[in-house]
Amino acid sequence: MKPDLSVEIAGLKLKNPVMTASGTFGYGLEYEPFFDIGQLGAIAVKGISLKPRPGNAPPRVIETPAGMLNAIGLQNVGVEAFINEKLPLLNKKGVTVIVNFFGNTDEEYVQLAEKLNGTEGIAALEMNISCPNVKEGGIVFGTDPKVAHDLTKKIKKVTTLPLIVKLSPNVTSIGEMAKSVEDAGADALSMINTITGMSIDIRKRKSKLANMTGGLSGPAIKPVAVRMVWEAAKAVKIPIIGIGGIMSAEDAIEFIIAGASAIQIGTANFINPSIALEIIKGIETFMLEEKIEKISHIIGSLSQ
Amino acid sequence: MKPDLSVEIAGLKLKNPVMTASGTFGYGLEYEPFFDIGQLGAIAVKGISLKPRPGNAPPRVIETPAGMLNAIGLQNVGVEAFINEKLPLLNKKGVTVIVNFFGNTDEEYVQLAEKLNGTEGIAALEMNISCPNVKEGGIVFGTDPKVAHDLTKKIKKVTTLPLIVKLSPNVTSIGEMAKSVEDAGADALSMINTITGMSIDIRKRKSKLANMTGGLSGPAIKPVAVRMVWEAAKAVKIPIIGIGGIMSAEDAIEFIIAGASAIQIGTANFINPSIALEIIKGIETFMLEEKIEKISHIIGSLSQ
Amino acid sequence: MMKYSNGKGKIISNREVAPDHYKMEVEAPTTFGEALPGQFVMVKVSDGVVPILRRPFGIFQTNKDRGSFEILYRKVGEGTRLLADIAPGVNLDILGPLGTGFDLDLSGDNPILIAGGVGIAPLYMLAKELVSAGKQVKVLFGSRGKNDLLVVDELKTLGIELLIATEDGSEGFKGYGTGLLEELLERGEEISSVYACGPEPMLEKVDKIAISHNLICQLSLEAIMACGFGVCLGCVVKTCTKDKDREFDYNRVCCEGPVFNAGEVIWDEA
Amino acid sequence: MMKYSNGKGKIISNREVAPDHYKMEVEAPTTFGEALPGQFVMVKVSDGVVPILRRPFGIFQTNKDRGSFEILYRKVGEGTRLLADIAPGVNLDILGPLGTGFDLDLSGDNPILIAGGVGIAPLYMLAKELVSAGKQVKVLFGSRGKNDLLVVDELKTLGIELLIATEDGSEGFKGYGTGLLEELLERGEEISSVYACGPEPMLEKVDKIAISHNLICQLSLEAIMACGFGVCLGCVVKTCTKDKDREFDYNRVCCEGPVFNAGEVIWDEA
Ligand SMILES: Cc1cc2nc3c(=O)[nH]c(=O)nc-3n(C[C@H](O)[C@H](O)[C@H](O)COP(=O)(O)OP(=O)(O)OC[C@H]3O[C@@H](n4cnc5c(N)ncnc54)[C@H](O)[C@@H]3O)c2cc1C
Ligand SMILES: Cc1cc2nc3c(=O)[nH]c(=O)nc-3n(C[C@H](O)[C@H](O)[C@H](O)COP(=O)(O)OP(=O)(O)OC[C@H]3O[C@@H](n4cnc5c(N)ncnc54)[C@H](O)[C@@H]3O)c2cc1C
Ligand SMILES: Cc1cc2nc3c(=O)[nH]c(=O)nc-3n(C[C@H](O)[C@H](O)[C@H](O)COP(=O)(O)O)c2cc1C
Ligand SMILES: Cc1cc2nc3c(=O)[nH]c(=O)nc-3n(C[C@H](O)[C@H](O)[C@H](O)COP(=O)(O)O)c2cc1C
Ligand code: FES
Ligand code: FES
Repeated sequence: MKPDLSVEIAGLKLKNPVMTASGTFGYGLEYEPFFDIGQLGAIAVKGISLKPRPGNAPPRVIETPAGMLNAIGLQNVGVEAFINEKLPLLNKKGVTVIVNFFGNTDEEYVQLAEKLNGTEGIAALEMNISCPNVKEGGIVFGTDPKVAHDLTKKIKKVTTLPLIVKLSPNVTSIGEMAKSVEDAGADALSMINTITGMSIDIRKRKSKLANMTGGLSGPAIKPVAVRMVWEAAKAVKIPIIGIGGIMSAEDAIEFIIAGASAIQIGTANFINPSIALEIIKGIETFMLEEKIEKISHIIGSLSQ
Repeated sequence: MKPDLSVEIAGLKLKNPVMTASGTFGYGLEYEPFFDIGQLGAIAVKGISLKPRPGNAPPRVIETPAGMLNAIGLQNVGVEAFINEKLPLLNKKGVTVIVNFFGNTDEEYVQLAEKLNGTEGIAALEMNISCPNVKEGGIVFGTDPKVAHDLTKKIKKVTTLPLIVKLSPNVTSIGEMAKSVEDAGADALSMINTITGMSIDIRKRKSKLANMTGGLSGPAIKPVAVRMVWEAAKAVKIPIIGIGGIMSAEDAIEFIIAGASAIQIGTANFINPSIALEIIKGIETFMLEEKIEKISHIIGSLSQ
Repeated sequence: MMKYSNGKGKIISNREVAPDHYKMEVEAPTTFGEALPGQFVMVKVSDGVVPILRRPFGIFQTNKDRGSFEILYRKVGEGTRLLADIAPGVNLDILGPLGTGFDLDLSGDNPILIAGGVGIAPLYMLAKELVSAGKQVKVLFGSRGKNDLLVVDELKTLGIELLIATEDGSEGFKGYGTGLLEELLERGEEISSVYACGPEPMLEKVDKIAISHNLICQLSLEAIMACGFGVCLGCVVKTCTKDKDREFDYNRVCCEGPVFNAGEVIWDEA
Repeated sequence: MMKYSNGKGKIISNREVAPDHYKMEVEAPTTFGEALPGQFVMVKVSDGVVPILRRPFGIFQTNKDRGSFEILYRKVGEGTRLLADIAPGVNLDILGPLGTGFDLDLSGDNPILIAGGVGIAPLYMLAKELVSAGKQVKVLFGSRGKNDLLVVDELKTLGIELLIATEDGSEGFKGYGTGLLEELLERGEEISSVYACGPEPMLEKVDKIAISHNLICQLSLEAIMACGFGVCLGCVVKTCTKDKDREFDYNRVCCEGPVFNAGEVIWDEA
């Protein structure tokens, strides 16, 4: 009997819990040479802003032990080009598209959400709140529960699409953050975004990234991500999408057991472009071995 | 010409900036078979509490990619046994002893500080604030700037020893934490303590640690630690001791360039018990190569 | 105390001796000559940071003439997989010998050594020394099936009595090694002491048997270890305490162990 | 577009050809037959997660008859150190061929190829194809000293004209390869195009020379890459833009490059 991998997130029925994470899967099409991206549960596209953004000066990436730092600076084609040039192609492939978006002010977020809400072919929105709020001295939206709450509320007002809020791990209490956006009406959470880090060239006495700091991703952060998913799952009732250092089906299952209803693969897509497909198959194999009929049966099944 | 490795931290003159981190160097004597521990800048002993503590149930440690999780639960012999049995032996070796201590209430911290203050042979105190405050529902002292501030102030009142406050990385703003304990009179900061993480046995659906979560240490956290030292160094004037994933002289120098006046080696001591000595020599070699006369010249020398 | 050393040892040989089981001989730093049966070494299996921690292995035997020692290990995960791939000639980071060994003085004239799988590793060395000391040694070796038996020839040449138990009955007694032990006890055989090494459920069973039959008995335990020399406090096991203020102690498997006396360990249901 | 593949390739050989320089031949997945000079591959140098990212290497040549391709690489850090240690027979994860290649149609009859150190790697393949196309090819090869020269014999057998510049003057022209280029220009030699690969300062210099002499010129750049196929946006370089609203574009070295035309790149003082 074929195991049932389907899951439901915020009213969205997915054929399996495996998604690809924003910023690591381009606009999806780049992966066509490797596998049929229609087999994925969903894809979260590269973060979209109102206007195209050039991003940060290079160097933008550097390796660290079992991880990497990136300071891409959210380079993207802007919402117009995305809707006109990218989305139709994705829709033609039958992919479930989650649009990751961000702004630097509440207004930008709202305008984007409105714009996307009026667009065909989008399954859900994923709101990236790990961005500096230029009106508040650059403090990141996602590090203040109140700010994140208010923003979420505003977005919920202007969109009927399922709203996934993507949490920043750079906070004291992830449970409190999770709760505050749940209370504001978020339909689901995705977590974690990258952890801020830095790496220095000791001979040049310069940061290895032009932007000084960058976001740490990859296996190095997995234990932190699993812990945060577990803490958030205890704090909220809405579904969680687990992210952080997933390199294998085993890693994916760890997140599911910790409380995630689905997962996203990030950095691993760079290293093995067909990893997402392998992970779907790996989860299936695991379910057969462990006699799990439905993947949803083991969500949050960690014994206390 | 021999490079000058000496540094000064909170009035303490150290022959070099290399210390060993609390909980990873026992009470120092365990390393005698490997090298003369008197060659170290200083050692921070295993965290001491008022009464002996049994610690957590096993399993207590588990490996993660480029790191490890521990949930020792602060097992220690208690302050009496430390003063009577361990300290005299360390003093005989001529080691600069930094006593790491912690409590579960303000009163426990204060009593310990008083007790240690009245003891000969202690060079400085290192206050671990990554502990649950039992009177405040178990919220960790070191995650609330106000709580940390007040605690620091109380301790400063009862001791004349230099007070190093060891910061938890599990906070939204490390700069704010650093500033708040500086304002309370801390003489130095040491950072970072471990990042909370979790690892799951997916077949047993159990945490690999009996305590559910543990503290992540090792190279995996180095980029986060370097970033936090850099942020704290921008926020405060008191010296900083850099900790987190240091495995080599190059890693140590990264922290110094980021703003640390000295560094502590943690997890690496387990893997190579003579690493601290090798790092001292490696720093010397680097200084010769780069024509740096005094290590203090490059503290915080990162170009912006 | 503190006779261990941290150094490089060149691999002399490293080969598969049974499916997924390897024997490795390493040139020994000086201190290894005096290693006791039951002591172990911490081995760095990779130059990098994955896996980051050393791995503990019991000393299978020391070869004083060649200045070397051997380990016998089973490939179970990433670390042992890497170890199995290392070619002779490579210098390995070795720390040891560590831990308490078995206490040979307790043996009496008719010691029984009971091994589960690769738990035979430290018991081989123990058997060898007990034989040299003129004891009448019996080794009970439990394994899954006859293909999983280890170092049988070496054991036989020691001149000990070897009794085999296999779970599938493909050789010797069908069942666990502990079943064999119980049979010997029922038969009223002369047993002056029991030394055991193997998986935890086996050790717990041996412990119970020893206590109920009032046997002198030592058990060699395993635990996940970060350091191996007593500083991380990661490897503790719950043990009975002599202190009236406490219900139990946490003792370090790497220092107070890996060898514990029967009755010392508090087995937790986990 | 999208002719690349992700697969395993068995290492046929991997040997040191000059101090710290290695040449590796790998059985090629099918798509490699059509690789262009200047294209590159992403290689996974370890099975584990350290180093985590693949490493980019230019294609030195393809051997259609043997179904293989070669890379020429310099040991500079952890990844290349690991790569140098991998034995023939091992299956390597290979992704490619990636990026734009050099545009051979621009060459004219008297192309000049200028290489700095291991930058010769993609230029060797280019030289070979230009020679087959009947061009009069000159290769200017700059290196630190004569011991650092690479693949000189292979170059000579191509039937090209090889001019050498060494910084220490131990062979050929004393100075940089770009100095040699300037000399040729002063002498008024026929140059229909310039193709360059080497360290950034060299490329910047070639770029300036090409612009000031109005030469057709292509440069192959390097950048730290996370993916190599256009999705991470990690490898960008500042380039001139045609868009009036912007001062510059960030173009991906892995997709829009690694080969850029002279005048395209905006060199930042860093
Ligand atoms: C004192 C002592 C002596 C030992 N002697 C031997 C010996 O002679 N021969 C031998 O084959 N093995 C011995 N072991 C066990 C051996 O250390 C582990 O099998 C090894 O560390 C596993 O490493 P790995 O990376 O291959 O497995 P991992 O990938 O780390 O883990 C695979 C499995 O093994 C378990 N494991 C990991 N580390 C340990 C550990 N330290 N102890 C017990 N289980 C562990 C894990 O929980 C997991 O289930 C001994 C252990 C100890 C503590
Ligand atoms: C398109 C392209 C083609 C290349 N072709 C070749 C080739 O044919 N032969 C060859 O020897 N090398 C080539 N390189 C460079 C090669 O990729 C790097 O030398 C290699 O990745 C270094 O890996 P490492 O782990 O040994 O060094 P690391 O330890 O990662 O770094 C050592 C030093 O190399 C620098 N470095 C690291 N990665 C890169 C990179 N991707 N590009 C440039 N510098 C880097 C680092 O900043 C550091 O200074 C090419 C690079 C690119 C982008
Ligand atoms: C190069 C890169 C670019 C990223 N860009 C975005 C982005 O645009 N929006 C976003 O929400 N997250 C972005 N992320 C974060 C990832 O989606 C993911 O949350 C993070 O990398 C952790 O997962 P991982 O460890 O599997 O990579 C980016 C990550 C990387 C490595
Ligand atoms: C096993 C273990 C025990 C520790 N015990 C203590 C402790 O008692 N007090 C304390 O302040 N920090 C303790 N730490 C934290 C370390 O001192 C250090 O801050 C942390 O491990 C990060 O450094 P590293 O990555 O070099 O290990 C412990 C760390 C480990 C791994
Ligand atoms: S392994 Fe560290 S104390 Fe035993
Ligand atoms: S390396 Fe990822 S976009 Fe170029």
